[in-house]
Amino acid sequence: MARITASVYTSHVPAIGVAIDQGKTAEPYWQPVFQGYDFSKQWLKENRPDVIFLVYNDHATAFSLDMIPTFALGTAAQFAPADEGWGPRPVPTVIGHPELASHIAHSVIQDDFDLTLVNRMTVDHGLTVPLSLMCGQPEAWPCRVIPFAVNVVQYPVPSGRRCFELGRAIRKAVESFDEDLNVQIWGTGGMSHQLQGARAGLINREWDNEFLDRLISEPEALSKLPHVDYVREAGSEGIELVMWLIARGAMADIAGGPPPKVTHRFYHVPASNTAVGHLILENP
Amino acid sequence: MARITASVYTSHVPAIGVAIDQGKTAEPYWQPVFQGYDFSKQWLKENRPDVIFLVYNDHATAFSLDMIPTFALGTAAQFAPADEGWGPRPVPTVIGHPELASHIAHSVIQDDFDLTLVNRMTVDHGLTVPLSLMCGQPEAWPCRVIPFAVNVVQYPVPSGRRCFELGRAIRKAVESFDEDLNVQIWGTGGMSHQLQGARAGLINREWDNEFLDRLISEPEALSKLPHVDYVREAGSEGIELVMWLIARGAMADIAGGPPPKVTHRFYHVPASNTAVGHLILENP
Amino acid sequence: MALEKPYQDIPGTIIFDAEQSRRGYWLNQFCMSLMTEENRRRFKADERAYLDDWAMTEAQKDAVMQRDLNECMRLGGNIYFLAKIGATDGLSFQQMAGSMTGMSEAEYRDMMVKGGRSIEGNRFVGEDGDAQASHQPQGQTHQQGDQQRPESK
Amino acid sequence: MALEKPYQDIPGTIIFDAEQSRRGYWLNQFCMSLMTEENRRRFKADERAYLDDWAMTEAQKDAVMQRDLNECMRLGGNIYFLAKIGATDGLSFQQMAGSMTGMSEAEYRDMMVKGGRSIEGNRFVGEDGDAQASHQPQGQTHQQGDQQRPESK
Ligand SMILES: [Fe+3]
Ligand SMILES: [Fe+3]
Repeated sequence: MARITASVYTSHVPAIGVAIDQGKTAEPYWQPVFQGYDFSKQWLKENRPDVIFLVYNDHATAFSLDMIPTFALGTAAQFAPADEGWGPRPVPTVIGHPELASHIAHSVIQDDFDLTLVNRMTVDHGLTVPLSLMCGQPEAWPCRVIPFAVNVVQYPVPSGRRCFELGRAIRKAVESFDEDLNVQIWGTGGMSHQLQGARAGLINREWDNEFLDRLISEPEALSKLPHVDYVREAGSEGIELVMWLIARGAMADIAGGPPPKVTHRFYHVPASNTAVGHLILENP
Repeated sequence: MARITASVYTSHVPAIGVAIDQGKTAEPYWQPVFQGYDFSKQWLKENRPDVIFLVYNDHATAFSLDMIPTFALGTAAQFAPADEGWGPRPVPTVIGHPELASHIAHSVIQDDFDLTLVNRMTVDHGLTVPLSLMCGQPEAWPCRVIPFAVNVVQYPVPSGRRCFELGRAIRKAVESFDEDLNVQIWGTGGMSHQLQGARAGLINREWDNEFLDRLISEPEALSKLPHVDYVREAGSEGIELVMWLIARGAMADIAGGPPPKVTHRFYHVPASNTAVGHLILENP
Repeated sequence: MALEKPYQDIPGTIIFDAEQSRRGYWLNQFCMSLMTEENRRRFKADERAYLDDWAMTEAQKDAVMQRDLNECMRLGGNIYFLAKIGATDGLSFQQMAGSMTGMSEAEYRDMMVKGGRSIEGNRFVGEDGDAQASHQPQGQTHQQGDQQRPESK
Repeated sequence: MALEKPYQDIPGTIIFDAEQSRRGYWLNQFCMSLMTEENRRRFKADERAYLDDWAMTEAQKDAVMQRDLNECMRLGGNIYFLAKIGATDGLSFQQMAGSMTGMSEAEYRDMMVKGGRSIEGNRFVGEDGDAQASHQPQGQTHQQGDQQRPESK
């Protein structure tokens, strides 16, 4: 039986990808950011999953306004890194897990989540930067990755509550897969940032840290937070944090199991315009 | 305030489109099919809506396996008839209603339906044949049309229950639109037919008529029918009938109003491989 | 996989689920390519060469070239995709559907005009309806217990 | 429309909802077109001619040519789409975001290194934070009550 062993949460700032790709990780500006992931890289090596279910958002890369799926599940065999305007990042192609992805689709759609299945798409920094942060610069990513893209670009985006319930349904789906697989679920994006208008550059350190606290200890209550609170308190792009609730909803305690172990926690300001937050939670 | 005044249900067989386009409607084979719509054409003239919310499915036309949305709402200004392999049907371009469509998207996504919004697509016989049946061959369609495409091609497709609840949410959305619009909702596809394998040609007249009875009088109970019953009893393509439940769920009685008036009912076998069913229900 | 697939006990019926879709991905995408006149022309000019441009299995290519739609379905094809092959050949949905039953075009059309195939005996595998494997293929050509496929569909 | 839009009382912030998306459809699709080198070259060679190929309003075209991202946002642009213009000009997200505040690049970068813009006074329209209209535009160039836009962004 497949099972979800851990969840990982991290920001996915594009400038972090640039810093990695251009070998700037040791520069004074970047060093404190990457230091926060030293432990995580080692941890991932020692806890290598078979599959990562990676929740992220596309940033007007694979999806234009032609088609805007609320939830898009990648069921293809592979996904190439996207050209976001500066050429594709020099990172490995993502190898998918079509069998598990199709299985999850089957289960989750029957649980009333109206997914869009995607068999052809490129993946942008939203997906590749978290992999780089956690894996460094390998020849190939250490395991298979199922991309799961959430619309947080055009309103209305799915509610925190909906995301949390989806996580619950994903857990159920994974656990009904016959093959013995170690699956991690990652939630990415955020934390506080605003890329537009007179309020650009907004950071809310206190709110972010309370979000981390509550994500750990009272995720169900946290999931009820309305969108406008994210936007008001964490900036217009802070809404990306709803994606973390998908990963959190898939943890064992939500289905009546024991609370997760907080393996790692990190917070740093800034990376470019953004507050970097990072958590690793393990199911005991 | 916009309101849903009536719902229309009809099969959308491609051969019906061919018969219309090639002027064969008076031939002995086709005459009994089109006779069933004589009343309906007159009725539509006398009850011309401002907007039709038209629920249908795409038949591997606008959507390939690259992207399979469970529910796709057309928010564009217009939608051209598709070339399904024999050239586009000689019918008018569909003029959308972007304002109402966007409004419905806003409301329905906040009600936890995970729509995909589509701004560029062509529409196939699933959408144009019902318009032809109900409107004949006008220079322009008599009103605006919002296309709503449901995945009934790749399993799992949304459950009847999910479709019914979506109809309810659409009604609520329409009624919160400020402009004074007369909106009809149409559910298309079916009735019994199977286009594949040794069981091709299956028709189940009794089951179809019971479906019509129950759609009128006990839609909520009918919505609980599992997929496998549709496939077993009405053929593999009979599953299209789940789409009728979206239209039915949007009627007044579902929200506590009075039961609809059965304005018209028609059933005929065959049109090509398919049983033709047709209903008009009006909110009193 | 532990998911329920309650639709597997229906005779003569293949449900296009995620598993079939994976199996038939390139077969179906090949079919979609036939939606332009240019590609239909290229395909008709040299079917084999055209098919070799797609990551399809040999079995899938053979089934397409033989127009064996039942086999195409088993190998992951979906009828709405396969219909693009039919359109290329100038066939209607009725001709395509009929071709999968072993009946001649006239026989199938006749059956439909008389009210279509009966559901009786065709709900579950193992009943005694005309769509059950024991009664396959159907049609005049096969009435003498002849198990050969019809010459041409 | 009777739908609640509770996000309209946040200062200096435009939410890209379905209504903005309709308004900015062609503006944003134009931006997407800049994801190929060929199109970036054509755009740079003659911006006006390139823009005239899109069903954009005059105001949208002007805002693009003046690189007035705040105006682009008001006219329906979304920052992830507009970023393709930035990429064409060789600008980072930080440079683009900064350009919308009136601050110089160095000032904005400095603010970020010091922990970013404070939330205090910037939650609701009408408070007294630095993102409120009464304090716009920001940056050294504007400290003397000068309401002019900076020369170059
Ligand atoms: Fe992001
Ligand atoms: Fe259909």
